[in-house]
Amino acid sequence: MENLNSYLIVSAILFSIGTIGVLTRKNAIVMFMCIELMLNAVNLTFVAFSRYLGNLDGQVFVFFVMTVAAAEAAVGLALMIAFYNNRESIDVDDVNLMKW
Amino acid sequence: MSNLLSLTTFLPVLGVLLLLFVPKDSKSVLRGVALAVTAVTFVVSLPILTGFQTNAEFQFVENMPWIAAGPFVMRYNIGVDGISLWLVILTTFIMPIAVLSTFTAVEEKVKEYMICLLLLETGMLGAFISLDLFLFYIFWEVMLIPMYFMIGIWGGKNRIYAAVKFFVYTMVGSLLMLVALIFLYFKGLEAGIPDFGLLQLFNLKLDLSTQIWLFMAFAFAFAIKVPMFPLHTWLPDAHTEAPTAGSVILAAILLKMGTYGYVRFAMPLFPEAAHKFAPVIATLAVIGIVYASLVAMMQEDVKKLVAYSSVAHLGFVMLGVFAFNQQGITGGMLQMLNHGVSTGALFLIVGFIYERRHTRLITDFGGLSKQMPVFATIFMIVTFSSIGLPGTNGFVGEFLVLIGAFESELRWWTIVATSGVILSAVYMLWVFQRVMFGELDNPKNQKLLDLNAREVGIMVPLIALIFFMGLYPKPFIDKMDPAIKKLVSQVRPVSMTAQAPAAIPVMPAGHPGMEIPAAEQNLPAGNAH
Amino acid sequence: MFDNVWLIPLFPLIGFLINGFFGKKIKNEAVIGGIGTLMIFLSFIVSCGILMQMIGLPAEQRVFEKVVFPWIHSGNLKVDMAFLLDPLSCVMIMVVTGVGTLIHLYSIGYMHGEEGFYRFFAYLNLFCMSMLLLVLGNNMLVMFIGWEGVGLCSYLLIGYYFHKKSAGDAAKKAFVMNRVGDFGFLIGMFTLFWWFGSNHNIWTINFTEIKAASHLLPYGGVVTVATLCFFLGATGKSAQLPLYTWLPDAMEGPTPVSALIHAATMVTAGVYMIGRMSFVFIKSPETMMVVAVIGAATAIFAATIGTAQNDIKRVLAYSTVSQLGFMFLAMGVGAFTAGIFHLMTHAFFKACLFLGSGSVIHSMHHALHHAHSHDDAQDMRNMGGLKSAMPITFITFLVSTIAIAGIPGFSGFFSKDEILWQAFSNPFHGQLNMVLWGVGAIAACFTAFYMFRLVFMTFFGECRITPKAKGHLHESPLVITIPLMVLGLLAVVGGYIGLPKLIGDMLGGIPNYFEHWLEPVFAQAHEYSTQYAHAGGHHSHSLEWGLMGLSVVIALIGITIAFTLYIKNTELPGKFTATFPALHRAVYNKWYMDELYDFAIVNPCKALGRFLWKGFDVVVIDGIVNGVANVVLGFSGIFRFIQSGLIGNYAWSMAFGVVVILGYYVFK
Amino acid sequence: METLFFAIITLVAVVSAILVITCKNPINSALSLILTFFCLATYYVMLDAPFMAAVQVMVYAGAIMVLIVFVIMLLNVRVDAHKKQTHKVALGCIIGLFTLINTAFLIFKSRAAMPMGPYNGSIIKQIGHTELIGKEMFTTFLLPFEITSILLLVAIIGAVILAKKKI
Repeated sequence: MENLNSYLIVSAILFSIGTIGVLTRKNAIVMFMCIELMLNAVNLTFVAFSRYLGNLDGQVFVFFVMTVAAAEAAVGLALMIAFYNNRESIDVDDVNLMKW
Repeated sequence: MSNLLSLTTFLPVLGVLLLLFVPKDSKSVLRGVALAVTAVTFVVSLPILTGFQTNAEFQFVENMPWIAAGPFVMRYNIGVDGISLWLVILTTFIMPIAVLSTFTAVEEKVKEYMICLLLLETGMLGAFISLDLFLFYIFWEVMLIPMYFMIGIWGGKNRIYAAVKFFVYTMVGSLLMLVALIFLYFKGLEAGIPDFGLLQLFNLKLDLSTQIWLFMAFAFAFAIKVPMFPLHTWLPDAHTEAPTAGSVILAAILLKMGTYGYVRFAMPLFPEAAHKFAPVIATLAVIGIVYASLVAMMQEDVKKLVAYSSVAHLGFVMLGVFAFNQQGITGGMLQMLNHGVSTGALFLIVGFIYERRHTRLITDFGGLSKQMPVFATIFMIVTFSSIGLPGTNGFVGEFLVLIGAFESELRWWTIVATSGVILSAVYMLWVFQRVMFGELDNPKNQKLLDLNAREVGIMVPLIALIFFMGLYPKPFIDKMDPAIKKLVSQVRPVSMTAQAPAAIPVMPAGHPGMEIPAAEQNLPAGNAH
Repeated sequence: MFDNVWLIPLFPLIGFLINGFFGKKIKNEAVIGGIGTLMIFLSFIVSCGILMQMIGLPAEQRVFEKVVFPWIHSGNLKVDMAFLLDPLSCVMIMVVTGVGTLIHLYSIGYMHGEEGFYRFFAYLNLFCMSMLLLVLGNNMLVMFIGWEGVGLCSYLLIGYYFHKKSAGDAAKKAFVMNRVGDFGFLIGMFTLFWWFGSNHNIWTINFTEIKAASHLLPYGGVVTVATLCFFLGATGKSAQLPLYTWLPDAMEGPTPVSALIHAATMVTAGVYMIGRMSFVFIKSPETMMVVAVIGAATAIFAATIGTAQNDIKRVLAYSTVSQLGFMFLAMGVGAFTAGIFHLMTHAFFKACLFLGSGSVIHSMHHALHHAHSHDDAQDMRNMGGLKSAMPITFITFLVSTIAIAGIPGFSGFFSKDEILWQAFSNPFHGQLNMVLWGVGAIAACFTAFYMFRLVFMTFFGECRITPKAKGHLHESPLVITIPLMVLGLLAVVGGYIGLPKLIGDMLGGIPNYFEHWLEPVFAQAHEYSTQYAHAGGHHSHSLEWGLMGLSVVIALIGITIAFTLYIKNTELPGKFTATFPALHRAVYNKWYMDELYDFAIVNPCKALGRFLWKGFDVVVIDGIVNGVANVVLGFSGIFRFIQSGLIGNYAWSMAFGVVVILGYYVFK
Repeated sequence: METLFFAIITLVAVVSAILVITCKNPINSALSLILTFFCLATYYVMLDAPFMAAVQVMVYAGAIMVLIVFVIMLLNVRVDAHKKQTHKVALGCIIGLFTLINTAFLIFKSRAAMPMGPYNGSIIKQIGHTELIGKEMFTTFLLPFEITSILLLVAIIGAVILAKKKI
């Protein structure tokens, strides 16, 4: 069995990749997927800690994260559809009405 | 009944719940329900008056746990003493009148309006009876919101500006007060006082510099509410824009919150600081009296004039309260009640003519006496009450304030303040003359109707009170006397008068009224820091 | 009887309430007027009973206090609604209720047909109540209720014809001027209360208690301050310099009001107040001097103005101011009895004069109305030769004029001469006494002149009224003439209760009843006065006779001048005004006092008020308040550009923030 | 053996994650993401959490990703036509790098004390992971669990309302 740190490092790498994706991509769906990636990276941390600390709380948290991710997916994608219907685009740079 | 106070306070909220079930369009039902609720509240509050024992203790006390969050413990701690008793009664007394006064004045959003009025009543009553600082703060803020809406929604042309000004002004002060309050709480915790209970905090001994800072924060908040010069400019705007009932409540009760705050909180909690600041506050009060009178004299809008006269009247209250002696504080308290009655009545009167003519400019009127004799009589009585003619309520309060302040160190201030007696006559009589006397030359005024039964019915209780309080103020004074005596002893730590050496009673008989033994007065002054 | 003293103010109060509430419904003038008159008459009867009882008592027991109910009790201040009966208040209630009854009766006739008849009687009753409270109060505060109450009634009655702007202005002016005086009254009261309390632990504003403790008061010092303040109150109420200008304007009210309030009763309240507190005033020589000087100055000042007025009521108003000056002169030289005596006789003859002028105006008005003429019914230039048309009015008027002019045998002579003699002989003010006497004598000469000018212009000579109206001139009804006759009689005989000792001795030892009567009231004051009065003020009888003769001569001179100018050489006054136009204009315009007040006080106050409002309130305070708001708005205007609305930017800044914060914690 | 397996899985996970953010076509990104999710499921198995792995595959790879792919196809989103902004990518990489450095430092600096709780590998295997999770979830975390159901309900309603033609 690998030690905790390896999992954490993997998690960190995935998280960073997710961050880069969110920052560099403009396609809302891709950004959304990157966020999912970040969430999953966190989930991995949770499970790893849970396993190494011998405490199941972390895994229960993962469940909640998943629920939130599911809800987010539902609402977020609905938003994108609505947005696309209005703007014919899902480029986040076109979401610019909320400015000064 | 042990929870009479809670019942009185929260009856209006029950009324709000009731109102929620009344359909929007049945306006007369809405008005009726609101009137009934306020009337019942008044009736329910009467046992508080009759059951009140004439002593210095807080009565009808209810004390139960409320919030305990981390280091903060707030309790639902309420009660009345001689000082707050009359303000509670005044509130419940004015509310039905205020509701009745808007039966025809407000036609839009009646439901929301009545809900605002009822919530306001709960807020005001709660603030008067709170014995827990935090509870007081909550009620203090609760009052603010309905009033904000009343000005902002049912107000006049410039209502948004007035409402925001009112709100922000008050908020600035109350946030400072909140900070001071929390600071005070932690000071109390250090001294072993486990909650925001006012009565325990009275015993807290603070060093002078702390007292000064805290007093300044409290005083600032209350000074805005009073309002004292130069923090008064929200008042004319708020009064002018507010609907009649709003003005009445604002003048009759809401402003009392400021002066009551001084009497109940700022002075007994920080007695030394209060003494230090007495000259400053007295100066502002006196400036307020003269300044507001002069400004009132030149107003073109009747309502604005009455608003400025409020500033002057409350200047008297502040002067009396900061005399730190029995007469002064009694006078201040009476003046608070008097101002509630007479200025409330004045705003109602302005409301009557505004409803008829939809203008408040003095120049639009003239010679109304001929067309409206009943109105003229009532207006005159209230005018003279506001001027403080002996025999009306205004005089007793003003006289006690002045004689109390004259006895204290504020002698020179009193002399200036007494000139307010002249000025008040000038501006009130001048406006009375311009509105009521002269030729009835404006054709629009020639068809004006005199007061109807409802309007007379609103004014009669107020006028009865004007004379009753003026001719026989004894019951009022008697009830508040012990509480004020206690307050005077609470705020006495610093010597008040440098003069008055050992007094030789020349007339041995019949002068039990002496309350401060001369020796005690000569405590070393101002060496607390 | 003493115990029923509270009935005295109660009756008029009942009258006020009945007429005030139901008068409009009653409508019948006879009933309304009857109720009003009856109520004050009942008070008069009670007063007579009290007077009788008091006469029956030995002098030292003539003090009685009655607490009706406790009023303001707070701390060491205890004020009761309480009444004080002593010889002084007895005199006053007799004057007030007696003259009051007559004037009420008169008003039934005079006010006949006026709109708001009930209102008039209600106010009149209210006034009587207030005045009675004023004279009966056993402490300063009850006195102050009356003091302000009469001011209120004066306001209401001056403004009775409220549709006239001048009436409204006059009413307001009267009230405000009175308020200036009240300011002084209050401060004086506070000072005494505070001084006694803090120095001797006597917390009181009760007259008898202060009197008992008055030996503690120092001479001068704080007493001067307090008494000067009180005197300010007196000048306001009694229309003395510099606060006298309201009284002439107050003639806007109906004539009975002028007679009752602005001649007989209210305006004498200041004199009464000084009498009531003589034991305090006497302790301050400075104040006494001020009182005397102001009194003398007012006497001459108002008299000069009186010589040039054409409005019959205004002449009488200035005459009142002048006579009040005499009373204050008396008070100021310590001749309290003489002052009160003059107050009483003045009440008789001046009420009679006013009512007589009312009768004239009534008749004139009637006649002019019938003739459809718009001439001023009050202007003496429109009158003349009325004596044949109105004989009763003429005779009573003439009698009173002789009384006021100071012709021996009439009441005015006794009282005025007493004042002048006291001013001359009293040893208070050293050399100043001569001046005071001189000024008083000249004022008396003026008085005789302008009063006879009034009589000559009104009743003698040829009739200047339009011939058409002349036929309608007729004597007033009985309800008007009866009070005139009673008052005229009193104006003659009223003086005999206070014969000077000199004349009394000559007539076979008739004592000065009035002086004996008031002696217990002023004994204390006289005792104090001996402590600082200059010694040696003993004057021979011959000197007194001489001065008495001199004052008669002076009066006669005044009458002669009037006779010369207005009966014999009627063109002379015109020549005179042509020769000294500036002087005449100044006197005619009341020495421009009103304009001076407007310029020096009223307008600056208005300007200041306007400046404070428009300048300070709106610009400075609201400027700061709105300025703060604008600064906040400005900053938010800059910072809102951060809100680009682009999700990318928000994500960037958030990520950047996270990295920085995390980095700080990791690498610190 | 296990280390090698871990290394291979890690390699696949990282590479597929990089593909997620680099692919021009969103569909490709989505497929890469699914691959990453599978890798994560594998990690869960290795961490003695088979139930978590199952849920990961079902919820993420199954439900959420299907939804995403469905939306991509529904909207027919084409290849990112926008010009690449290199400086932006570079900056993003720097930020990402810093995030990585930060977390790595955090990981190496911190010395987890490893207080072993009751649930070591053998107990989990003995009782069964699913049962343990179920017990925990329906006893200690019952209230949050119920609240999540409300959250999901709200999300459903919100999604339906938002996705209606007319907003």
